[in-house]
Amino acid sequence: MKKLRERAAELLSQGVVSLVLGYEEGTKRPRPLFCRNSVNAEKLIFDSRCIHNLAVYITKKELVGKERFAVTAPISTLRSIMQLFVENQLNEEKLLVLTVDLNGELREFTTFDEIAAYVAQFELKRGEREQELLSKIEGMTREERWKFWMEEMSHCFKCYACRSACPLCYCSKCVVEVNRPQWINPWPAPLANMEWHINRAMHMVGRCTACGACGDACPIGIPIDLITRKMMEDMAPEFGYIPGQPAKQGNALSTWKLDDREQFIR
Amino acid sequence: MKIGFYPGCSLTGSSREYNESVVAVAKALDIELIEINDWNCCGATAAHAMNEELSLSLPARIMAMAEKQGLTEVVVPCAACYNRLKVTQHELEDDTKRSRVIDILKMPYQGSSRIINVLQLLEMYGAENIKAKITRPFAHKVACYYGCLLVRPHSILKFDRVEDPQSMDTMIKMVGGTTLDWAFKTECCGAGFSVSRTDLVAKLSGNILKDAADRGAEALIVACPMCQSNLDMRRGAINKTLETPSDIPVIYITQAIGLALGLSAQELGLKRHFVTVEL
Amino acid sequence: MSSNTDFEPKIIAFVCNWCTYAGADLTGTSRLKYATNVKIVRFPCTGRIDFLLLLKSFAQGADGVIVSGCHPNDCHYTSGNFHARRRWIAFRSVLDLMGVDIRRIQYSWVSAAEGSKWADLVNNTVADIRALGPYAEYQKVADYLEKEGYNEEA
Amino acid sequence: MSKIGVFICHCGENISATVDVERVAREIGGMEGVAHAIDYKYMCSDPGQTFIKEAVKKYGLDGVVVGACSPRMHEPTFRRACAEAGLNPYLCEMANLREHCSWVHEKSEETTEKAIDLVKMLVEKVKKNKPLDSIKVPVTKKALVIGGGIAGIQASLDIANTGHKVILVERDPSIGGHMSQLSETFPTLDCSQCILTPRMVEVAQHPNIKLYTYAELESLEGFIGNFKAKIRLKAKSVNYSTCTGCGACIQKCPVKKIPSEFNAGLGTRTAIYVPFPQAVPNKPVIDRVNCNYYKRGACKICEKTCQVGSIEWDKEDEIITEEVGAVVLATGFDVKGTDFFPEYGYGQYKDVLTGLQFERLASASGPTFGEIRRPSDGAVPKKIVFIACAGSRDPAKGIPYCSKICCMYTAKHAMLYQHKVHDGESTVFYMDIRAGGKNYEEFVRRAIEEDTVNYVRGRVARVYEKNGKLIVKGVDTLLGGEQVEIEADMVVLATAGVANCGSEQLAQKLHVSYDPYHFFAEAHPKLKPVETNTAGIYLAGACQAPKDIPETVGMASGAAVKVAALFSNDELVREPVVAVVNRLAPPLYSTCVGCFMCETACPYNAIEHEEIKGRDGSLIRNSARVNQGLCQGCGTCVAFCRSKSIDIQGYTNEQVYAEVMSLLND
Repeated sequence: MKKLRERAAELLSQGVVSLVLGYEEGTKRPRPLFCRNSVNAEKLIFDSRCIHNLAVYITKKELVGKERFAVTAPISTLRSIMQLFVENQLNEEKLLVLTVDLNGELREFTTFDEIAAYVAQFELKRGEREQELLSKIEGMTREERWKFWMEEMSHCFKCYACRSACPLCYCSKCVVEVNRPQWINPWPAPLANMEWHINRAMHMVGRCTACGACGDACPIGIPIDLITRKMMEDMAPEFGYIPGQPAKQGNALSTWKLDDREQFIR
Repeated sequence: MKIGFYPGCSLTGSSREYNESVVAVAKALDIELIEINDWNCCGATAAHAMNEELSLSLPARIMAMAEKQGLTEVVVPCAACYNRLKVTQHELEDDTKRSRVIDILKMPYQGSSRIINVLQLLEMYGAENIKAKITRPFAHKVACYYGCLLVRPHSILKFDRVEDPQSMDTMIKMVGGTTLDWAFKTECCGAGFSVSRTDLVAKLSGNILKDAADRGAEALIVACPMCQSNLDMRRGAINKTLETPSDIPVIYITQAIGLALGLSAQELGLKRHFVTVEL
Repeated sequence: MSSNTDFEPKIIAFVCNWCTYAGADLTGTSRLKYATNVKIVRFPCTGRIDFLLLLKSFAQGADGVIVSGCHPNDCHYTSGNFHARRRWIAFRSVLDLMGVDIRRIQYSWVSAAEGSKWADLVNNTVADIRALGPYAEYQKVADYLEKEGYNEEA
Repeated sequence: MSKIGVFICHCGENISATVDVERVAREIGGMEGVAHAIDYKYMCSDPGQTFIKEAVKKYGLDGVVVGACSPRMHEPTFRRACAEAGLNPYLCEMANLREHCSWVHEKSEETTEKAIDLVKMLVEKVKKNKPLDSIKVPVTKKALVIGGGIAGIQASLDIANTGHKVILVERDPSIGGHMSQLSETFPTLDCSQCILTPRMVEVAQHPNIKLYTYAELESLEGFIGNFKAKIRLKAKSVNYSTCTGCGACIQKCPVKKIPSEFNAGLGTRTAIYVPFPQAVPNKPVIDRVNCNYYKRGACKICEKTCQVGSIEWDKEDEIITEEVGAVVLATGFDVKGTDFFPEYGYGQYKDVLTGLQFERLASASGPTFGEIRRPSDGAVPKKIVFIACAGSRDPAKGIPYCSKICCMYTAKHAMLYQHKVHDGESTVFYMDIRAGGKNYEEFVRRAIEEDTVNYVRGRVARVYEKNGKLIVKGVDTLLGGEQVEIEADMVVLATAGVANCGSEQLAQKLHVSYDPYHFFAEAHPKLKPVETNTAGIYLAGACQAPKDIPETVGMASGAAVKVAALFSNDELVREPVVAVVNRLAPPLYSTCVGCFMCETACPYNAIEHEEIKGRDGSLIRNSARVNQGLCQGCGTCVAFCRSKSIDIQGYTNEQVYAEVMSLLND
């Protein structure tokens, strides 16, 4: 952590970057810190409590393309950054990625390939919470699943925090804001909620890296992160990619293989 | 090497020598045959033409019994039984038929056992062994006669070539024999009329024997009790239809292999034939 | 299930212009008969078929959906059907996870030469959906508040 | 509010017999936005079209829906009518009331209701239609003909004679195809070579035709008027610009036992060879698979023999690119070999031949110089059996169709045999005799009556060899099902005509459809027999289905006319069904965020990157843009776009959404 602060101060004072995006202590848990001078760099922290996915900020038009900046990224954020590279959203020249590895060493990355090589060491596994809930859902009948989600969705009041928290929801106009035609009604209602979440899952197929930010952001605790996570797990073997290892081979949904499964097609 | 074994009724009656030779050869090749417990008739006689449910339930019970015994592979030497079991297995891939039959049997049936004929058994588990154990090469020129039940219908059995099968020929060549390239390998011997129209049997079987004789066969090799009994037991009647009476013996493929392995005529049941076997 | 004898399912077919639409044309030219329950919406290619349209169909009261296009390798646009196939794999998976009844979406390949296959597909799907009954589960959700919203919009 | 005109067609009685068309028109007339709705006996007729034109003017219609047949049939007709009345043609849509409704349902309330729904659906769509302008693309006035058989030859000559350039690509070392292998041709018995070779020479000498033999199509990109063809010129190993075609190398080549393809395997050829004496071009190629030098690294006898030094050992395949505006597929057919028939001996009997092999035996240029002799021992067969429908019309063999030419050539074969072997006896086993065609039936009667060919109606169950004879066991179904057994010296199987090998792969390269038997599919079985579903690609000859020479030649000329018609304009007007990425006013510029999923999804590489820049030249964002020349309008990109920033004209999100909604909102 000391090394991180020193390096951040150095980067800022030397003018290598104009901003270091990191974490500082918050009231209950660490919160994002937009650090623009070396004095502030003293506030930077980096530990296992830093789960807020800062990748969500790096596609904002206020940042992208304007200045060179650094972002401190735990492994889940690194995955998001990789996916953003795959989707042509980042500029390698304007981005510096910092992380602290398992030995407490500071690591710096500037390219997709460097991040990929580092991330490849980490397997993406289910945590206890995910394991418990997903095995519960997997054990349900279809009708039970429908009831379960309808019950969960009935609490959703369409605050779109899930969308705001997700680093991959960077569209300038979301489909719910498209009104010719109005595919999905933007207000909360059972159908509109269901459609929104199915739509979100479909938009995330082959893209989601299971950072869990959407689930964390949900103010009423709907486990929506499990939907995209489960899709990632199920589709990876189907389409031949490694979960949590975005690769520059084109999006899973917009590519295809001759022998894709089709026994459900009559 | 253990393998399930369904003898069927022919092998315990009119074709005891087939049974004897299958068992003797299997023993010589270190294949342990495990007979299916409490097996029943396969329904090859009248059932398959008269009553569909019965025709499927009889073989299904045999296979269900085999599954119960944990037999993943079952050898069925009689071509008629082999045909019935294979066809039933195919028919019962249909869900409605399968559940109907399970309902009748009151026992589980998966259709998971693999049904093989004697030629497949020898091919898969005996070939190397046979080569190593030949003591007396079967140096004879013979005509391999497959009949109809072993290869037809091809879409279901998926065994060998339908018009000009080769598996028995390969086997005979392996034990030192030469085989005829002849035209009657799968022609009908008349077994369907075995009881009702013996005159037709004599004529049809006569055609087969004549072609084999014309081409200089020393023996006919078969793998079906029906073919064997028609060509052997009815030789008297057959010879009346032929210009030159024939004394060509008709032996089972297992007997031919057994001879090459040095088994005695007694062990192979060669004394039981009507036409004297001197090979 | 016995209560479903009077039930006439509403089914929408999303088909590509080159294979299935033409195949359905051939069904007509061959005068093969099929159930009236299915109405065809024409798309240039299965690749064009947006998954949201399938969702909207159920929301608006469809009991079943047919999605059909060219057989693999036969796509007029080379690979639209391959893209569609992948999208359907993912879509089925999402729906199944959410508990949506995926038996109500029948995918198929019907070529321009398969007029009789189209008739069979329609008849079989109508029979299947009739056996499943109306998709009340989804429509109940759709009706809640949504009607109000829709009226306001209109 | 929209002012839409709706026109319901009776199609004679085709629609009105099961659909209450008056009720459809009445109910649709009451729909919001519908200004005018009528029904009429034949909308596609002249008066029918006039109704539409007049209504457009009278009511100031801003949309038209015609409820009639399939849009695949008459959409162009009605759009043209609208255009003539001054309405943008893309504001006209068709509801398919015939193929998708009246023809597939019985007369009932439900049928009429379905018809109403179908029309409603299109009315709702039309409300969202936008006027579109056709896209004009330039046409490259050069044609590519694939296959140098009689179909390709005829098509090439016909196109070339209209003054346009033609590139003719042939897989084999010579053009000529199957026709060059034939002995005489039915029904006139004139020699095939005599009528074909002059045309082959004409192709070679035509100033407008560029001939590539020993070449294959590698890939085809682009679209009608603007194809880019990559052609693989296989290494001939002989320099054609210096080779004189003297043939000395062929004489000296030590590898002499290669079965000759031209003689259908009955004769042999050398490793350096010209397929047949009249070949065009009449210069050899080296078959590298069989050549001693390529196999073992030593020999080179041909090089020593060649006085002009034309042998090129290190020559490699060359790939050239040609820009063409149209393609004619004329890749022909193939016949099943005798090995396809277990019941006739799996091809193991030397004297069981295919019809094509018999052609070579009967041909004066064949391995026996036209004498009918048995391949096994060279004897003249005294008894010969012809088996028609060998494989054809046999669903169990996977060939349920009729191969069409066999009845005629079998009669010809039997006739030729009788002419050559006077004491010979010939029998034809047939299922039916199909002799439809000018002078065809007379020809078959002549075989039966004048040349005393014995026609037996029945199938042959088995052929086997015994004592040097072929025993043919069949049945005569006309004489009470009598079994027939013939001891023949030779058996000729009229084996089924099948799609040429590689046709499936070729179809996939060209994006044309093919039928279950891998014959290329025509765009319409009756009215568009030479077009494919892919614009700019046409069919000629037996690659579409087995057919005889006159029919092939007719079809080839038909395809040539289609090409000539295409080339008669400098520009081609294309449907504006293409994708568009939205562009908006600043500061948004476009809702496209440039994830470029559409780029990987597009089969035509039509998605381009565009940098949207501000007034100061700074980059605002990367967005996708569609190249309208390349876009073919599949719309796959549209369904992938998460922010709905890309849409396809003619099938926009608004249009299809309105259609689906209309079907369900009661």
